[in-house]
Amino acid sequence: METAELKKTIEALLFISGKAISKDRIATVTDSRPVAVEDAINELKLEWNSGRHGVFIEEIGGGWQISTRPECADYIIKLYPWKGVLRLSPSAAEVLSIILYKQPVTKAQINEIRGVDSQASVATLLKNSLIKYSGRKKAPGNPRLIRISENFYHIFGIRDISDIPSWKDLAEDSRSAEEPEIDETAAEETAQEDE
Amino acid sequence: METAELKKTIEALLFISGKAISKDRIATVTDSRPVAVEDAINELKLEWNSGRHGVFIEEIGGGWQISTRPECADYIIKLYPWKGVLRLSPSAAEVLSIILYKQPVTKAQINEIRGVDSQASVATLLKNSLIKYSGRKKAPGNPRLIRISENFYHIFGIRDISDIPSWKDLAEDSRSAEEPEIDETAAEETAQEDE
Amino acid sequence: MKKVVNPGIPVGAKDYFVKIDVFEGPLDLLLWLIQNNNMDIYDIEISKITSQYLAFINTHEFDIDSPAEFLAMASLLIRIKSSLMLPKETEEHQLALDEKRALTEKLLEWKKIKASREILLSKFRERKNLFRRDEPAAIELEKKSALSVFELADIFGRIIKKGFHKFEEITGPEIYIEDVIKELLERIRSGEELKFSQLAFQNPTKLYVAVLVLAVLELTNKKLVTIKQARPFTDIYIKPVLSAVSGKNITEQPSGGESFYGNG
Repeated sequence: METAELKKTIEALLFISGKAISKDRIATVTDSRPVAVEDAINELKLEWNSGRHGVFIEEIGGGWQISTRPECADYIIKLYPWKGVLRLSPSAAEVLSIILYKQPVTKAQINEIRGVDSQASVATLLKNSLIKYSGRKKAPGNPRLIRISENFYHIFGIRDISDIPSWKDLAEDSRSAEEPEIDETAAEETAQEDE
Repeated sequence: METAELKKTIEALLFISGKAISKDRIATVTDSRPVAVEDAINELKLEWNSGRHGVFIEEIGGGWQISTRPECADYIIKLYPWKGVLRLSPSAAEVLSIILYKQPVTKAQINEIRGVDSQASVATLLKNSLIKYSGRKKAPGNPRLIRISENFYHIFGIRDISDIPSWKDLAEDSRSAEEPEIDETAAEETAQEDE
Repeated sequence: MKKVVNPGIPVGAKDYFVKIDVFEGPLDLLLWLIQNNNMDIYDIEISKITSQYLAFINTHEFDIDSPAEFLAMASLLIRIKSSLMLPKETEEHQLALDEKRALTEKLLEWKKIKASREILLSKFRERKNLFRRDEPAAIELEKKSALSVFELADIFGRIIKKGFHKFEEITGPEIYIEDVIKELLERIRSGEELKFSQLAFQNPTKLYVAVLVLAVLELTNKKLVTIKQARPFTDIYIKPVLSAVSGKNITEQPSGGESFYGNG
């Protein structure tokens, strides 16, 4: 296949795939030598990766894929809210708030504060890397201690620890306000987060 | 949003989606006026649709999508063999026509119009997402109602309902040809039924 | 697709051997017969059509996909034909006229469906080589929480206000010097040389940097690391003291106690 045709074909394959395709796979499908595929992709990169486009060709795990530019992420999330949003169930949010303000805590302490078993919520939060186990409490049974993880800061968009409000100040505010402003509806419909 | 940024964003949105996105949806997501979206897409079309690329932007079912060029078809089928399996038998096309013009219809109504049982064709069309069940008829047995689905527009390359002759214009008989009156209202009604 | 040859019924001389697709159903056959006879669809000659229809299904019973439907049509035609032979005043004759009109309606509708079928089939052929992706692309976006930290604070505030629990002083989020020391030790265990700027960058907050300084000083004090700076305002390098690091000191909690630094 001559270069221009190969380039066209690779564009079509990458667009239709939406995920990474290996060089060998492209070579097999297009009946070309891997070297030719690589050359064609390098030429395509020159065209697509200028920053003028909303998508670019990226090498991922030994293959290539088309990715969207980071500056377009906000619009993609608006188009597919489930793609980049972590939604927590009300109980997971409760557990997270306890860990945030009481860390380090044990699971037993969380259960005691909430009055219900929090195992499922802790598992969800761990899975999403919002919290981590770190160290053990010097107490009978040496229970594991739970803390907020670094990822928490990214997910909640906090730059600085001083961005975390003092719950006391908010509690003062909400005493004067009629109702604490919590988006119950958003939390309720979303027991677990989407992929 | 200025034009260059809007163009980039639309590229990213079209790539991510795969399926057609309507002008209004793009306008909402990008917080732009529909006119600006249309202008940006026209500019993108000039860049993309030259034939130099393996993909192009096309209008489908009232929205825009990225499609691969026909000359790349063989390679796409080699990569994704299932993409090439859709066959449309004359009887399936017939059933589809009935649904297109009579929607929403029940299976019984389709059988009645064709004079034969259409179960197999309905099943094939459903499997290929050309039609969908949507609601139930308020009638004895509450039969399910069938409609054309979004994929229909893509498979047949229909930009909007005006690409299809109105019911009245279909196979005009010699007798009614004497009064060639186009029933605008009928076409509009059909347009509204489609989504 | 099965092909059948014109069954030899009397037709215009123009198409003696007409190859046609096998009839989809009785309406298909009926329409074909009407067109072959150049008959007005609005005024079907029932007796002529009925005999041709019956002749066809008699000779092609094995080609027919759904015989029940073809037979139902046959009996309808026979009924209309015989009722129309009765005097015009009879109820049966009037009923047959209605049925004949209804049949015309169905045939007209059928013609339209067939026309649409042809349009769809040709559009389908035109586009059979065009593809798109039907699913959204698999991309990784960094996840953002739907909840804000303010909402988290509020949730916590409400838990506290329930009043079941007496808390000792709540100080807010904390960074423990033990944690930082432990992390530093883990990283230098491999003999890695750490740059202070790199460490500070992973959590660029005043509090963390302050604790980091304390942690590094603590480790220096314990002779577990050495620190080096080429000249003022350049980066500080933290190097393991290898003999000490490989010793068992490293796995112990370096400094115990409840020393922590919080924003409360």
